[in-house]
Amino acid sequence: MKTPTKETLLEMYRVMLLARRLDERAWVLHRQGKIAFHISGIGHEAAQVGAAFALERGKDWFVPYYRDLAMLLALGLTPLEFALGLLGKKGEPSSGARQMPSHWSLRRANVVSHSSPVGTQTPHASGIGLAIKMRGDSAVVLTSIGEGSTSQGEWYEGVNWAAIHRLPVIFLVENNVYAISVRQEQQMAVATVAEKASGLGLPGVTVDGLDALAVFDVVSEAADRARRGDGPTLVETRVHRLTPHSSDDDDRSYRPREEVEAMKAGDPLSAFEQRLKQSKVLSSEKQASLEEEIGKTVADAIQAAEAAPYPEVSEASYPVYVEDIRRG
Amino acid sequence: MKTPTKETLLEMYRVMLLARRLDERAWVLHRQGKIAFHISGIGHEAAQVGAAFALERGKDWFVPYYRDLAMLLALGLTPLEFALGLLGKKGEPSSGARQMPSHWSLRRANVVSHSSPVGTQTPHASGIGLAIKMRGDSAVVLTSIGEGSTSQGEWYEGVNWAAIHRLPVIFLVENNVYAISVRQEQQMAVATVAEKASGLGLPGVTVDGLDALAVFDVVSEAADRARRGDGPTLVETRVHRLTPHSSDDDDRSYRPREEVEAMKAGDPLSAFEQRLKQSKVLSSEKQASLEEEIGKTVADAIQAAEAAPYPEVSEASYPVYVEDIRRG
Amino acid sequence: MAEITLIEGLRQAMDEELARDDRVFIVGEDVGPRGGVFRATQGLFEKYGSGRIIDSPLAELSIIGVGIGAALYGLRPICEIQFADFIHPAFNQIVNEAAKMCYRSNGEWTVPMVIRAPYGGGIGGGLYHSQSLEAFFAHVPGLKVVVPSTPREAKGLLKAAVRDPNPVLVFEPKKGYRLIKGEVPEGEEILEPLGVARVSRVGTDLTAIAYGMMHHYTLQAADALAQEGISVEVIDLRTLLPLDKATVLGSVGKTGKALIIYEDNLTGGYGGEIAAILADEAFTDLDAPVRRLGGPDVPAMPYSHPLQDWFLPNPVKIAGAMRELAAF
Amino acid sequence: MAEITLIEGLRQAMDEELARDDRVFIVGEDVGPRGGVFRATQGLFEKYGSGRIIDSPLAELSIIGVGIGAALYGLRPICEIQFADFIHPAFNQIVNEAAKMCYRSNGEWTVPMVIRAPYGGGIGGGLYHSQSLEAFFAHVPGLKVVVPSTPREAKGLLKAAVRDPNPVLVFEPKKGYRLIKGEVPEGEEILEPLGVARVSRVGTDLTAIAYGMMHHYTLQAADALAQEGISVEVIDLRTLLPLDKATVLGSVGKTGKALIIYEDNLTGGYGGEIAAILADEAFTDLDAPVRRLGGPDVPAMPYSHPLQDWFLPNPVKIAGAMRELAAF
Ligand SMILES: Cc1ncc(C[n+]2csc(CCOP(=O)(O)OP(=O)(O)O)c2C)c(N)n1
Ligand SMILES: Cc1ncc(C[n+]2csc(CCOP(=O)(O)OP(=O)(O)O)c2C)c(N)n1
Ligand SMILES: [Mg+2]
Ligand SMILES: [Mg+2]
Repeated sequence: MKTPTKETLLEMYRVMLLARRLDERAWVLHRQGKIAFHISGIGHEAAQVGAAFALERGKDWFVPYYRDLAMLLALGLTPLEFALGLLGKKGEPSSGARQMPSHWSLRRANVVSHSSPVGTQTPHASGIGLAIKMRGDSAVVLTSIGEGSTSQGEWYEGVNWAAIHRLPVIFLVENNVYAISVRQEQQMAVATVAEKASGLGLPGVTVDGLDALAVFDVVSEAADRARRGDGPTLVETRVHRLTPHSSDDDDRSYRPREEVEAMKAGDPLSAFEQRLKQSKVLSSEKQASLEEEIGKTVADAIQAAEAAPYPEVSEASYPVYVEDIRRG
Repeated sequence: MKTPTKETLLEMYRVMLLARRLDERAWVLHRQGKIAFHISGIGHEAAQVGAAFALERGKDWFVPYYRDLAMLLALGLTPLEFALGLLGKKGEPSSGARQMPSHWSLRRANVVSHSSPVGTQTPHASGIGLAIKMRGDSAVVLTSIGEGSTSQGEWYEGVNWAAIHRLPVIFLVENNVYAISVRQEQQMAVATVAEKASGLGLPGVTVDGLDALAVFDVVSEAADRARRGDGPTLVETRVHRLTPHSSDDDDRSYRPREEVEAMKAGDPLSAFEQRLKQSKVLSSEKQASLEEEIGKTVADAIQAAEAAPYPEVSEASYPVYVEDIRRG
Repeated sequence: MAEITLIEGLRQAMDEELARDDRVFIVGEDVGPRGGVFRATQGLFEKYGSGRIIDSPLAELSIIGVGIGAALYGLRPICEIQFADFIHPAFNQIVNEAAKMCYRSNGEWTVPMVIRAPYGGGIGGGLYHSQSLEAFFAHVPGLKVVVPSTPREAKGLLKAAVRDPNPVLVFEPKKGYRLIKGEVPEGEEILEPLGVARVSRVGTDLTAIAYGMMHHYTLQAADALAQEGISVEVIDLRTLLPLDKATVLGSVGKTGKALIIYEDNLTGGYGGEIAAILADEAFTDLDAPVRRLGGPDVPAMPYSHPLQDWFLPNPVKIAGAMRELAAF
Repeated sequence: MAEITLIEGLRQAMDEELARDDRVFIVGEDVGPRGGVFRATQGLFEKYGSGRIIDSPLAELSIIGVGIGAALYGLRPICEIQFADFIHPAFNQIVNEAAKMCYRSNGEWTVPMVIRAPYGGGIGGGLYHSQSLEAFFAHVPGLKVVVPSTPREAKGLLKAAVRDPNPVLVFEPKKGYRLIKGEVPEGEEILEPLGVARVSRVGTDLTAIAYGMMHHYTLQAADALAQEGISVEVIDLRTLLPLDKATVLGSVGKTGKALIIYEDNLTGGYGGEIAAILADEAFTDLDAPVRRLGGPDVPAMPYSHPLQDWFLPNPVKIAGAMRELAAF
């Protein structure tokens, strides 16, 4: 069972901090009327970074969902690339600005394109797992989803495939208890999403998603199991959605402010920061310099993206078919 | 906990025997080239009759599937009505001969029309359960399905609704281990369908579906739970499909003859007959007279159906909309 | 007379029907305390309670499937699909179940239900929050398909849909939710008949046929052409299935020229059926080719706004097509 | 040259492609030891093993969703949907996922997959084993839709579909599986290009456009009319999306009259798009109304054979429509 080195711990922290600052900046841009839409990962960063670092980045495959900014940054998405997506600018790597922001795809990092309809990605991950098994490769595939979306038949059918064929898939559930305004109790009659695994015949684990290292351990174990040929694992991370669902949402109508304030007390970023400081991995100086460096990175990325052109209108007509693909 | 009277036991046996003889006759008609299609319930009769008799026929609701001939007979479908369906003749009550045989519907007995796509009926049952609860009625609804069809997202989503809202629904699974040629191990990674209940948050029970009284007891209990307002139950009955999937199937390509022969040893009809004889509920004389009476009933029904006209071609054009409904 | 928005017309329709008939209830994602993501059900949860305004699990097929079950029992569900783009998981329940129930049961079982789905582009929704899907469903006998374009029609058509005994799919032009305002008399009951188109502008040189947002753009284009001395008759179809053929044929019989405008992909779009009807039944009246102005044949509307603008028909593009046709 | 059936052409195509490319595999219900319910994959399980001929769970959306995932990884799945009537649960995966993947990822991710679906009536299948669904999918940019009508085309088009880098949906006229026989050269490689229609009978008085079984009936009707001195040109479309417009326009430009024959419901059927194209682009060539002969607008094909016969176009009905059009 591997444990992250000091360097890895610092890198995990850096990615979480970068994700947080980029995300906060996106909210500001929205308030300024510079972007039309943002969907936030604030509160989910520890789960995403813990999971990503537990896998072999560059080799393993990922089928994420819209909250996974921190995961994508861990996989190599650059701040500029994210910013281009926010603004719908040319060169945005996931879709050439065809999709809404945070609809991820990054071929160079084995990150598969996902759509908006929730749950559709789950069978894709099982299909990738089936292909890995058929080819005798040693990669694993991780797919993430919110707890509400596990109500979809697509999720059930996708997980069932992996369980039957013991495919190398990790089903990561980021459970923030809300699906927009609908609470978990209205989505399922079980107390934890992990319990759903027992009905599908695969191991299910619930882990504190505010604790990056706890998630790192559980996902490392799931990856080992998958590589051993022992099949898939359902990993439920309990996280907090510290923002409204998206920039289109106003959550005051359905959740009390006190609840949100209480959650903020358990902010996964500061928790990880405290922990690294206590274990002397992170000094206050280092932390300050990281903040500064990241502040600059974010500012530069936004500036460059604002300066970037929109796609030419001519780009909109392709590629409908593979025959129409144009590079560059 | 109610126990069936002597009369009820005899009636259960009569319905099982009637179902068996009608079913056998349908296979003969197919061999004779008189009908184009038959799908059989032979081996499932005990589960269906045990379940139907455990409910309040006339008051409770049913959303069955194509193997449920014995259940439908228990609910009041007449042999002639079944025969008219087999031959696609006018007056067939489930669809006016629009649907294939064994696509049940019997409004007068609260039996809802189902289609061929498997799994579609499950959410309907939950919707009926929701309506019963909204209206404060005391009926329960039972829906049946094969084990293979529980792989459908429609089944999962439908059961999930009933579990969340604690609806008065009984999900009866007739598990014969095959979905046409595909065995249970290729459908699910759990050993019993009942285990799926644990992932959905409702009670799940597995019962010997070859034992009508065992099924009667389990379904009675489930009905009590539903009427008490304590929600749905998943009841898995282990049954045998003693025939090919349908008259279009030849099961020799995928299951050994020995397996089928072994199953026939455990024929639920003879098992029930033995039991009633041992408990002196059924005498050999009574059994013989029942056989004779039913033999005649079946012969008359087929004869009448063969003599019956086809629907007029003019009937085919309606009712597309409620406005087009014509009575008689 | 109060001036209200299109979405307020919808909200009033639901409020009035909920008050009129206690069998009417609303089910969908976030329709409860959140009042719907577009606020179409704002205030109804507070007024009618959780028993009649039901936040569903995040699972479209079960929203429809459960609605069908409730309708079979005799209730009058109004099912909200949050965006039309997410109706696909329910395709089986709508097309194979709701639409075919009346016919397949020879009128014994019917499905009085309404499905509401916000559709259409121009809101920065990208591929999965901009779709127009009417062509799929206007091809399904047994369904009725309605597209209101004004607040009065939104209110009157939705109220009529709730009272209609058949499954009615209401596609709501979401770009017009707050953009389109109009006078709606208070106090009196507003009911608009299904299946009746409306000549919204009288003209002599050509007939322009549209619905939803495109109807408003078409009126603007017609105004522009009036300046040039070209007189355009505009038809707002209002109901796509069943189509009001008489109004369409009557107008084209008068003008001899027809342009059909829709924002869905051109190929296989709903306008094709109208053009086909004209090519057959109005052939001798036609003085010019039947023209269609639709969206381009790319998979869906791209996000980046220059690309979105490229996709969408607008008054300028429509005026251009009218000019060309008038000059033929 | 051996004379083979249409389904044998399909079987040979899969056998050859499985042998040629080890990335090709087959997944579907009962495709393994059972060899498919129509025996299209007969013998392939024995030859290629359970690793490449995979019996899926009874869950269509996951057959397609898992296929998509495998295709994203680089494999070449051939997904069998047992009857086209059961493709609806996979509508979301086909329309929102497979068809949009290339465009939405700006060509970074592609889905080289084949979906085979037996379609059409005349086999006593009733509402849910007789459907024609091409209109739904020929409206979806990003998909290719193929309908072979002869053994040679079945083989050549399916082999080309397997090699095509896009998602290709092959609707197989199941009534013709064993009915339609034809010479197919052995030894040489049979490949038929996608997107190319075929003039199967040269004529001068009118153009009849069809595909699948209707193409054969149309040829029979054309023979009958030849006796009466009416010369009909017949086009077998073979690929519905993309449509070979040049061949259609060329023929109608010559004859001046067009009849389109399809067995799907008339309203919103695929023939409407062809009529619309002719009404625009061939307007000046047309000497008569563009006529369509389709199935009636009832939800689906009824079972009882007089009702089924009423639904289906046949050589007599087609000849009647040709006569009427020729006389215009
Ligand atoms: C099929 C489908 N239905 C509805 C939506 C609209 N929608 C977007 S996100 C969301 C809630 C998702 O909740 P959850 O799965 O818990 O993920 P979270 O956003 O909480 O991370 C909904 C209803 C959608 N995108 N897709
Ligand atoms: C959605 C759908 N897919 C495929 C079929 C074809 N089909 C009919 S019955 C059947 C097997 C059903 O097996 P199971 O659910 O175990 O029920 P059983 O027939 O064994 O009682 C299949 C695949 C169908 N009817 N519907
Ligand atoms: Mg959530
Ligand atoms: Mg079975």
